[in-house]
Amino acid sequence: MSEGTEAAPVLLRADGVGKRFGGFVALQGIDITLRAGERLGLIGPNGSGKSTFVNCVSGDFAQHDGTVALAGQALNGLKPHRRARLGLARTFQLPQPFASMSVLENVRVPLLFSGGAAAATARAMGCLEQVEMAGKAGKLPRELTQVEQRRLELARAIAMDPRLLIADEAMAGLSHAEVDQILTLLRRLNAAGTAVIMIEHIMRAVTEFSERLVVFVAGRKIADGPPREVLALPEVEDAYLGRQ
Amino acid sequence: MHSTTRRDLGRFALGAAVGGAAAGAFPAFAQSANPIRIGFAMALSGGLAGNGRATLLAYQIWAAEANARGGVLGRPVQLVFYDDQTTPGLVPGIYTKLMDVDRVDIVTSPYATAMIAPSMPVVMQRNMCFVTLFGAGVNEVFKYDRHFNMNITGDNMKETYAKGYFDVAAKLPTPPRSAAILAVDNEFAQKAAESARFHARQRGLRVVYDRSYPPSTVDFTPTVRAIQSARPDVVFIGSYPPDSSGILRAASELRFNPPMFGGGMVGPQLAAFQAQFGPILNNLINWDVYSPEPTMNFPGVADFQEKYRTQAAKEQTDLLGNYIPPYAYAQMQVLEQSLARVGRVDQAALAADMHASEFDTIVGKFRFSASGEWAEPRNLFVQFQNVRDGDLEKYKRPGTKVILAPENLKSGELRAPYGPPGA
Amino acid sequence: MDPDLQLLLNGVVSGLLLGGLYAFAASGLAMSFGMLDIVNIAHPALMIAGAFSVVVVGTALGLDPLLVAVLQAPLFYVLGIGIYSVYHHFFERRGEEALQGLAFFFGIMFIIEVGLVMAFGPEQRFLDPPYAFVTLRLGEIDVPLRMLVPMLLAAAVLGLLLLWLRSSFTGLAIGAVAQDAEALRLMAIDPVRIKRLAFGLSVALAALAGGALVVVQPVEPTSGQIFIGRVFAICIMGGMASLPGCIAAALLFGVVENVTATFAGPSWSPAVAFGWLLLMLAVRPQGLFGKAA
Amino acid sequence: MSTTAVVPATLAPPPQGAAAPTRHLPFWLGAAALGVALFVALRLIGNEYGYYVGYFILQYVVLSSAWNILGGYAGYVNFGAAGFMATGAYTAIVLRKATGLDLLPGIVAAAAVAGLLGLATGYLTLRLRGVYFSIATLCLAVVLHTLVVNWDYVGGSRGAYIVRPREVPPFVSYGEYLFVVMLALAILTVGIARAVQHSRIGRGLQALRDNERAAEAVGVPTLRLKLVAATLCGALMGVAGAPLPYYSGYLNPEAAFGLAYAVNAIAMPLIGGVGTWAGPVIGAVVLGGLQQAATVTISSALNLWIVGWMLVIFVALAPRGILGWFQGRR
Repeated sequence: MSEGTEAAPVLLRADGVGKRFGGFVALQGIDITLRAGERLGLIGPNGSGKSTFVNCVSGDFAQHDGTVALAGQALNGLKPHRRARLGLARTFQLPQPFASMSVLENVRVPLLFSGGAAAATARAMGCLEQVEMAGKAGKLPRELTQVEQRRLELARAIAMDPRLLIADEAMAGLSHAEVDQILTLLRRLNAAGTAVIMIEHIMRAVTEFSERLVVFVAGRKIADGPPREVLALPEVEDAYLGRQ
Repeated sequence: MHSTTRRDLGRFALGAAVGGAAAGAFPAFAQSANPIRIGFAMALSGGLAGNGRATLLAYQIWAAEANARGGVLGRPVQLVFYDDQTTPGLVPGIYTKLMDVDRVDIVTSPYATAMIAPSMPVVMQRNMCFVTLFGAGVNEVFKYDRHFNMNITGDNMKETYAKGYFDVAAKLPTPPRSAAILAVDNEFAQKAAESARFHARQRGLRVVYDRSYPPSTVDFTPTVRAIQSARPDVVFIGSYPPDSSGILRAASELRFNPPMFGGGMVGPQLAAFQAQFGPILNNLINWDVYSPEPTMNFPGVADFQEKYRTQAAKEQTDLLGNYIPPYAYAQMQVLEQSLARVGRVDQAALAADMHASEFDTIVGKFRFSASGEWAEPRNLFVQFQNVRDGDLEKYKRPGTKVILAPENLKSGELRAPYGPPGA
Repeated sequence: MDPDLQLLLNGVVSGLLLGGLYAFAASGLAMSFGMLDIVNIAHPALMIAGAFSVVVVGTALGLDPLLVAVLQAPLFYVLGIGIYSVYHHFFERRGEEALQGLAFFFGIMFIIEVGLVMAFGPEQRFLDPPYAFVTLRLGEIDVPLRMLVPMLLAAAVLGLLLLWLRSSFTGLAIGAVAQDAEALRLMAIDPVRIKRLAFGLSVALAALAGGALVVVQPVEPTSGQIFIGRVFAICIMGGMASLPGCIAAALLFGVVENVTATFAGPSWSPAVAFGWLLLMLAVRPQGLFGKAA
Repeated sequence: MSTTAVVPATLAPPPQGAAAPTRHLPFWLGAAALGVALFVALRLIGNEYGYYVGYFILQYVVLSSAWNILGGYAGYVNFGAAGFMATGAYTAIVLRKATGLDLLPGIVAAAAVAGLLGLATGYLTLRLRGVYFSIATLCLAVVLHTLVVNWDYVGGSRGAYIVRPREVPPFVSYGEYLFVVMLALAILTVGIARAVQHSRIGRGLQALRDNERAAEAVGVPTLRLKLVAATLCGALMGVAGAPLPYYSGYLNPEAAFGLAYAVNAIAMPLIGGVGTWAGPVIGAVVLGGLQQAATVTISSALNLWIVGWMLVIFVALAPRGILGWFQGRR
């Protein structure tokens, strides 16, 4: 798939993104460019600013330094739901389903608010089929297993017909086989044209999946390139893999 | 627990469906032939319940006496009443029920203006003769010609209410030149303050402080200090029980001793208040409706109070019964006397009789004016004298709440300034 | 002295004393609402329940109200533990604290208020210790012992509480439970046990504040309604989880109320105080002393 | 009598299936038929008391349905129901005093003013955690109370009188007229609440109640939905209050801002079952009927005590309210 990406237009452009909490600098001077359909892995130790970056992009933090643009449109100042409708979907570290709604209803919500409310039920079923959850449509989220909850999150993201999906540790706590299932789903989604940013601690998954790897350490980007090259960099090994 | 609730629920729903079953006072009489049923709502819980319960006790004493005498018009008397919870929203419903479901012969009012007003439209709709208790100018708006109000304030509260207070002020050793007015935000106190303003202006007193306060006020120290710093000669306060105590406390703590202090405070009339404050009340000059002074020893009032006091503790009401109870009893006497003259339950005839006749009750003789208020207002201003402690016995005898105004009931001399002797 | 200045000075002093009472009343709430995230709107009602119990016991035994308040505090601690256990069992555990839990405390508030009316009648109750009628005079400033003595108790109790929260292991754990219950679990501390203890303390504080209230003024079953808006306002202004912030906000609230009452007239003081809160919620929701998010 | 008549009827509409299309016409026809049936039944009974009991309960149907739109659907607890209701009541009084316009225009104006108030409060606080909104509404009631008390034009603390006509032509009495007005308002309010619940807005509110952040992330405009709900909730609460001065002929701040309204607005939906339109209706009929019955039977503070216990027991043991019993576990 890499042959298409060279020519693909820029989808996400982050310029000098930074975020401070009081006096603490969580994130500083992040520049990242992502092309349409690209698969980017974002890694870094705990507290390196990965989730902070995601929250700046998704709009969960209303104020931050720098600019973020999706397909040429500036996102700064837009609320998360506006960004969502522009084609930016995300999943959460801990699955965040709508607890009082059935699985099907969960997936109908984004459809109802993305313009075409017509035939929302049928389209929601379609999304559930894509993540192989159609059989669980009538269940409540609390009746699902963990991997099923992850799938539900993905189905809800798929329902938004996103141009970019940010998967924030979508595989944490899953078994080897389950990780593979989720990876398959993500690849399928990517094949359909959605760019994916994967934030992950499971190195196997992230190196297997990504075309490109970005490394954060202490709120700064220290590397950006093909996975094998990036992982070979001494500073990455040093900082991230914790060489004594 | 759960099933109990459901069962209760069913029982109450049944209660609503049966409806007619009254929470009457004297079940014994409910069986007897054709009683005269007197219906009313009364504040037995909520903010006005203190006076509401005392009123009910007075009614019950009257009903027991009337029945012992063989009833009214030869028929036993039965009281049919519901608790209005001091919630005006419940009042119209209760009165409709009294008149349309319970089909009482006579309706009387709940206690005080805020509860009386919502009962008026319903009562007027059915053209019932309506004797109310301690309303304040309710009929100024409704202009209902079958409305009669048992309250000494009379027709023109603005011009008459505070007159006595300022008459007394005129007798101060040094003629007063300035006045301060403080009143709680409620209808009675505001009318009282309006009257005080009127009289202060008429007598050329400069009003140096004139403000209202909300009923939720916690600390009165800053307010009383602001009054103190304005240096008024005469202080007129319109307040309700919780605030009255806060104001008196603050005045005592700040050693605020103006020549005259008091006015239209509600609270110092009540036994619990007198027990708590004891000597702090000394030289307070306050509006009142009754004091056991020789000038007010109307026939029957002593007997009534004796009966009342034997039952008050058990009923958890005011121990002395010096405030509302005699008037509540007299309210029933008005009905009794009018019924006796008319000879039948005829609302129009009763109203006509009440307009025409003079009544002789345990609170004295009086007539009603065209609008149904007392034709001659009788606002008392009493001064607390010789109070050394919180013991209540002295309030049963003359000499503690000395009447200074009006002139015809006067029973003692003014002492000034306000505050404990020697302060 | 200039009379206006004197008024202002006295307004400030009486406001500080009043604020001390508010701080006492609000500090328990700062624990339950601020630190534990339990929206206990029955807090003022519990305070009044404490006040009534002080009046009844104090009158029967002829004891000083503040002494009774201190003696009975353990009982209210136990009551608080009971309430929290019910709350935890039915609401917190189920994750239904937001709506149902709020309604639960609303119901508790109502049950206490009406229960007091049924038990004691609607009228006000009082129990005046002898010093309630003494006023100190410091220059131009009056300090009634009726206000001062309860404030001293408040200062002592809140001081001890603050010290305990900052130095003891359990106290630190209470502070931590607000931040991160997970971290506690890692430290092998049961957050539920900590919350139960802290909630018990908050109810004991409510009852102590009730004892102070008895000295300040007579109480009625519905007196809590006067405080409910104020204590929540103070808690929010103080930045929720901060006890010193809560105390500072309470003192400020008392001063604003009394200075307004002195100069603009008492009828505007609640509107000024609560309008201030509304404004605050709009522009600085983290509170006067809270950290910016 | 009316209390027993209403209960089974409100249960009549079948519970909606999860994704079944919402049918509006049968509801409106059914509601209208129920309304007419109630009216005819009371007319036949011919007892004025029935109208007052009916009015009492129906005002709570309006109030608790309105509360439920924000509180039940979206999970934002409004403690200031009495404040909004009083806003409606005083708007009707002002309109009457200023222009002489009667009850019906008063209701429209009340909806507008209280709706704006809801919008403003929501705008100030709905960006924050839910509990801030709750406390803001608590304070709002205090501020409004103070304003009314200090506002002489509406009588301040002395209260305002409205001398109502003895009857309004086609109706046998003013009580019947008020009842019919309130009945229409109740049907309208329940209909609106139901339409909201089944609309996209209702689904969005439910989503943000469950998880506000996730709702935003999937494109739900949470703030806008909350503002719509707060406006609607305020407006309908104002509507519930507008006839109050006509009902009692006199209104003072104490009565308008009565605690009972705030308590019942919360207790009724919770006891009936939050989150669905039928819950508050059931809660209002049961609890309102119970209170009215207790007023004329037990007739003491015990009456209110029962409400408190019912609330506590229900939220603890039946968190989904009475409605939860009938729907079973889902």
